[in-house]
Amino acid sequence: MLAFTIRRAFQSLIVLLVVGLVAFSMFNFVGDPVDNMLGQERTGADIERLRTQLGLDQPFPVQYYRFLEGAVQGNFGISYRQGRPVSDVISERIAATLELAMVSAILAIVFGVALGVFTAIRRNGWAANIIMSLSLIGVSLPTFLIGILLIYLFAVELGWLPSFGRGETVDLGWWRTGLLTESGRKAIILPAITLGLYQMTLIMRLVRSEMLEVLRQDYIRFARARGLKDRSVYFRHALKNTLVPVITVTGMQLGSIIAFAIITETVFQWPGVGLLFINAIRFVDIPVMAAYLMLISVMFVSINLVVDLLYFAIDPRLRADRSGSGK
Amino acid sequence: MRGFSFTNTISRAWKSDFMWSFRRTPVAIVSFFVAMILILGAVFAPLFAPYNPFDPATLNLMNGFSQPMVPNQFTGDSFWLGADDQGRDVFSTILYGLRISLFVGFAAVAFAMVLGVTLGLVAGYVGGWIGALIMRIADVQLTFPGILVAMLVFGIAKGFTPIEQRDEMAIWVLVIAIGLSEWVQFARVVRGATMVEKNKEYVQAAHLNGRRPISIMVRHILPNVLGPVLVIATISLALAIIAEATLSFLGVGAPPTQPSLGTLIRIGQGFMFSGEWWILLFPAVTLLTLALSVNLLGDWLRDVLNPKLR
Amino acid sequence: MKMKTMLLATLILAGMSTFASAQTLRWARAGDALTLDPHAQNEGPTTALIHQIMEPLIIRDMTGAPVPALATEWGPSEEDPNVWWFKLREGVKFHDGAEFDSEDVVFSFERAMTPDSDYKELLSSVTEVRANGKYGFEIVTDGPNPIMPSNLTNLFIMDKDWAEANGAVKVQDYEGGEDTFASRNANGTGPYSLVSRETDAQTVLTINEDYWGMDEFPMQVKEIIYTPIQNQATRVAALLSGEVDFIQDVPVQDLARVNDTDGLQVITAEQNRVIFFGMNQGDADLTTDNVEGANPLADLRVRQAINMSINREAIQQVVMRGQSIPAGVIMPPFVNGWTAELDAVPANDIDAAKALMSEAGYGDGFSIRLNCPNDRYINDEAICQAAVGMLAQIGITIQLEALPKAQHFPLLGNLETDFYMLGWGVPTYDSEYIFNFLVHTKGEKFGSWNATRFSDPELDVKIQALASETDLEKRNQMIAEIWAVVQAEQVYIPIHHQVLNWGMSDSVGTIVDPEDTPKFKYFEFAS
Amino acid sequence: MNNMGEIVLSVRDFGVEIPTRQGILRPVDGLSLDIARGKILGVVGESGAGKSMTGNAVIGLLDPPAHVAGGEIWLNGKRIDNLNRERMRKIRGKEIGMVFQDPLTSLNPLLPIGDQLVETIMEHLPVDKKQAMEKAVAALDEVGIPAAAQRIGSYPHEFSGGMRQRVVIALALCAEPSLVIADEPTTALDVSVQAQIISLLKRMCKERGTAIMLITHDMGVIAETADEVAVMYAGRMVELGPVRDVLTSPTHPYTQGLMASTPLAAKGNKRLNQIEGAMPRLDNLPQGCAFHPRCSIAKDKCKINPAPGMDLNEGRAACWFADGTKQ
Repeated sequence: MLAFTIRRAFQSLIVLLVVGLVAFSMFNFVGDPVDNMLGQERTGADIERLRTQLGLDQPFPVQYYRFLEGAVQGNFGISYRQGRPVSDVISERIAATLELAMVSAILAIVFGVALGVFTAIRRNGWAANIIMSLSLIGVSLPTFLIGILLIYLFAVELGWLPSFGRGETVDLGWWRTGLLTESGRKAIILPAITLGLYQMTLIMRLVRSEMLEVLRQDYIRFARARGLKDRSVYFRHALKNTLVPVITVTGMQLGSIIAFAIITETVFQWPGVGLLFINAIRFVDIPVMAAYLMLISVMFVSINLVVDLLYFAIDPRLRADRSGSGK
Repeated sequence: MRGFSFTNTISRAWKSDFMWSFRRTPVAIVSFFVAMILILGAVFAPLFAPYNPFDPATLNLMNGFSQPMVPNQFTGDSFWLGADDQGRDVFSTILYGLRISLFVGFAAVAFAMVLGVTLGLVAGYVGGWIGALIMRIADVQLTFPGILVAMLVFGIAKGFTPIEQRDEMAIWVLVIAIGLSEWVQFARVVRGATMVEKNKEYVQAAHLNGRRPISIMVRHILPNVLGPVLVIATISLALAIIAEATLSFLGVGAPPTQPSLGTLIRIGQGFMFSGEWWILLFPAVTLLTLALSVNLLGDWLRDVLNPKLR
Repeated sequence: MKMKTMLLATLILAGMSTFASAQTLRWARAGDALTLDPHAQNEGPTTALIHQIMEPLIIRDMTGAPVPALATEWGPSEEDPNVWWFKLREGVKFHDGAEFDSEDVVFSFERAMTPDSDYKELLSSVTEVRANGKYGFEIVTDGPNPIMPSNLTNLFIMDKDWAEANGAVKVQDYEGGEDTFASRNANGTGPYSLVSRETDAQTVLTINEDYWGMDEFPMQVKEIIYTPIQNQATRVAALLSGEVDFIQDVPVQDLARVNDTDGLQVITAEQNRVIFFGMNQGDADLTTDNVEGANPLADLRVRQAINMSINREAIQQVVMRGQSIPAGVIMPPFVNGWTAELDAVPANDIDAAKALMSEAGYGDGFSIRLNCPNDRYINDEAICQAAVGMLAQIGITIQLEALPKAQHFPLLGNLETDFYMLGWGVPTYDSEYIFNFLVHTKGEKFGSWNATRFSDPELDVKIQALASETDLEKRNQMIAEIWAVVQAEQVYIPIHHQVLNWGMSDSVGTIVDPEDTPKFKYFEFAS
Repeated sequence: MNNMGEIVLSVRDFGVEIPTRQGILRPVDGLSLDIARGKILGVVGESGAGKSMTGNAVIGLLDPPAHVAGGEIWLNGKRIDNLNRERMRKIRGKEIGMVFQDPLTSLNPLLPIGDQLVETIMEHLPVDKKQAMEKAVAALDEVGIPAAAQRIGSYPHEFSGGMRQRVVIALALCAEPSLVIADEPTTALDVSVQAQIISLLKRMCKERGTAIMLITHDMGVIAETADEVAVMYAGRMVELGPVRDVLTSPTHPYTQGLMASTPLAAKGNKRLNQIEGAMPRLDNLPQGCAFHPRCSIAKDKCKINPAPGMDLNEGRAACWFADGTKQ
């Protein structure tokens, strides 16, 4: 298991380097930061001077090397837009995104699994059919539109929930949370639904099909033949076996949640790293973009690693193999 | 004789389990016909559309924001579904926009399918370090969300395309970007099926008969994976259409002079509070209908073909 | 329906009552200030926020008229025409309690003249700044500069000791690798002081009880909560649902809805910004057109035909929903040099335009790329789209490339576009500013935003002479002559003057600032 | 009790239907049988003959759309074919145990075997967790798992195939049911292990007086184990009788063919015969007696009239010409 972890970590490192390279090469094409940084009254000489200052006159591999060099030391440079260290800017924002992602993920997982189990058990019932059809509407509309419709309905027409922002936040020192205040909790509802709806649908459909598959297995028949209660058959026996593939996909969906947060954060003016990234693109804030993409990659890679380790926790058969040849 | 055998084939197909299930499933029938109507409407848009919204010379800005079925107060023109902010007929724009959305969707799925099936076959049949490498790349791809892949591809392609070709490029970049984020599904299923089929006697026999691996893969293995591939393709099509819309919202989609459904929705959402509901509603309903019918078809296909999809 | 309105009304009433008691103004606009360093960025949202916290010597009030701020009197020196003198306000304190005097002014000016400052161009003629006693200040220029005070209305004064204590002597630049204190903290003399700030999320200001103008201005807003909301729909939703009290940048299509909503109002005013197209008329051949070996835009008749083909009224009515003023010159009406004749809207005459095209040898038309920003001006992309249709009618096929401003503006700077949209505001309220940047031949110091390749050496001489011409009448004459050439040569295709729209709760009383810079000390609340 | 022993299971004129697009199939039709306390009834037949369907029907685990169509099932004097779901569930495991063919898939791979035993015991017996655990260890001990107390926390994959089947048997018997349905309990096992499992079943049955319905296609197993045997063909029982009688002097032509094709040790010197043709598919049953196309003694009557029903008290076989008694 240790060898496995090390190998995965090494692979992850290569992934990170490649992602970094691709991401960095993209920045050459999103525009020129200099124009944004200088005002309407800039001269040609100003532009040249600033370009040299930022190292933008260097060839792209040199720029990338310099970025990596800094990144290794935890220095992602200074945001062109905010004039502050990128690490500060990101650490200030990351809590908002993670909080949103977590609430949406929990929504998606709880409702996704529950509805998936329900629709699998009541396979041909009318309620299950309605849920299945409705769930398709969730994946048949773009996220941004769902967000705007929710705002229109719940913020403008009904006035129940706020349309933007995080509400009041409480600073816990290292974490600025909105979950401790009522306005913060209210503010997270719409964005979390918007962000989680798609993932919820995916998880639900996956759980359903896996569950149907598992329910056909001998050990489920045997469990029934032993006279176990339905609840025990479904949740103790079937669900647990459903979870292995579900965890894989859910792990990947968590990555998507963070990526799709870009859209949700834009619609709801949620002050997280996704919004930061969109602003960075708009202002060609290269250090912020690079750091964001690296951060996201690190997150994806760690999620993957955690998912792999979760297998070990859930499936005893894998645990038994740990001393053997492994994968 | 030929004609007879042809009708015979048809009637046999009609009586097959597949068609039987189709005829027994109203949802599948309705979805199929709705999807067909939309696809045909898009393909023959120039025949059905009263206007050509992509020809700027025919536009009259004063028609902007015409209400559905109400003659415009300046020009007297009347539009079934109203006109958008540029005076384009919404109905025509939807048909033409469907064209772009469907083209992007189909092309992206085709690209993903070719790439995924090929790599899946190779990974499954050849195996070894090549197979391992392909699957590793697939893992990496899976961890990286499609939307970011698309943005990266878009950014890079922009740098490499000459400025004159950027409009045409935008569409192809969408195709490649969306295709790149979907191929893994195909590759995984095909690889799994290939590894199973590879060891079956008839494939071994063909191998011993000296058939080349490529011909074995194409003639023997490929037909066995068509079912699952078809299901994934259907679901991917719906995903691709939605992805296109989302990318257009982020401003990396189809150009506004040649709007896709996604671009239309992006434009329309700006008029949600102002009362020009038709600019948003009709394209959104069209997109919903299209994606929903394709998804429902995919669901039904999955039930019928019952491939064990992961 | 009735239910809905009632609900909405109750909601807004509830929102109003809370805000009236707290006298808090919740303010939203599309973009956030880029920094709090007063000299790092000369850009709309940035100066708008800093204006609440810091003050210049001279400020424009909400009508745009220059009025005393930290200077109480000023004028050109009678002994030396190259010197402007200022008498500073006495008894003013910074938010941290430090006293304001000429030392701070000298420090701030010198700071604003360093290479990293974004204000150095406005002070390019300044050779020396000096204190004249504790409350006197003088600016020495390299020649007589009649419009110097107009350049100072956004030039904020910092506390020298505070800057020195906090390592903020240098203007924020992007090199060092260290955070600058001044970009996140501010110590000014202004009516409001900074409570907290999270970029792009929320900035909170509270009233400065020691403000020198407590009795002079209404000062009814006690607290300001400023939230940038980028997404148009979300921003409008926030106002409609009563979550904010005041928004700038109301999308034109939503004005009616906001105005019709109980408890909300929209006020509008002409903005100091004109929108226009530029054309590459200098190069022998173009790269983005389909004409080989010639530049159709170099032909005056083609430029005139384009000018005639643009239906400015239609753009105003449909694209802008009436929220624009069709323009005939690339100069806002506030600007010295503007006349109604210059700004007369060109006739929209397709037949005449077609005739001109034939005459120029382009009867069959040609195709060309039009570059447009899509996130800079009001409905910028839609205007360009409308122009595509209009130009199609005289045979010009446009490939429209609408890009975010970060990609659009470099095209102008690098001369990579032949046909482009640009908008221009004139903070000095004088034509010279326009000529310097847009008409003068593109070079190191002048013409940096002139991507038309238009170059007239004679005119350049005249433009440069404006800076030191002290005879105002003669100077105005020269301005008129330059405009005559610009108009005759059809250097630009003016479209319209932008109109500013502020949406707000009924209880807020203000007028619209023509520079889109609300100064909350002037705001009043209806009781 | 009377000398025949009390009847545990009694099935009368029982049928199962499956509606399909080709019409209604009857995989089990007109079945009647009895099993007495402590007795083993073997049910034999080719695959598809309806053996497993019968077992599933008795324990109430038919997979939809298959459903009971007519007839009665009595267990210990109570009619059970018309019970509701919940009451049927309480009978499963408690009064009827079941052993499936494949021990590899019958056990939930993600739960320790102890947990699976405990949940079954606690479901049916009024014991607390500790007592259930003791009972579980005892059950494992009884089926011959060495060091049962230590292995109670092991996962299924940590046992060999034969050991797993012992666990399965322990599970089936742990609530002391009066009837066990063993559906091909040895088919998936190594030949060397088969005998052990069979003798285990037999021993448990004798000790507790449990009745067993032993479903198999293996005549050898029947010969060794069963007291009585029922032969099924195309959903119908064709012959029923004491094992010795049926094996030595089968009366139904199908049974005769079956015997002739089975290498029973007792008849080792005989040449093996085959029955020509194959069992018809359920959707394509011939008119008359289902066996007539393959029957060597079939007459015209057999092609028109279905075979006669079996009178449990009189004849053994469902054939117009069996023993010449029913001309």
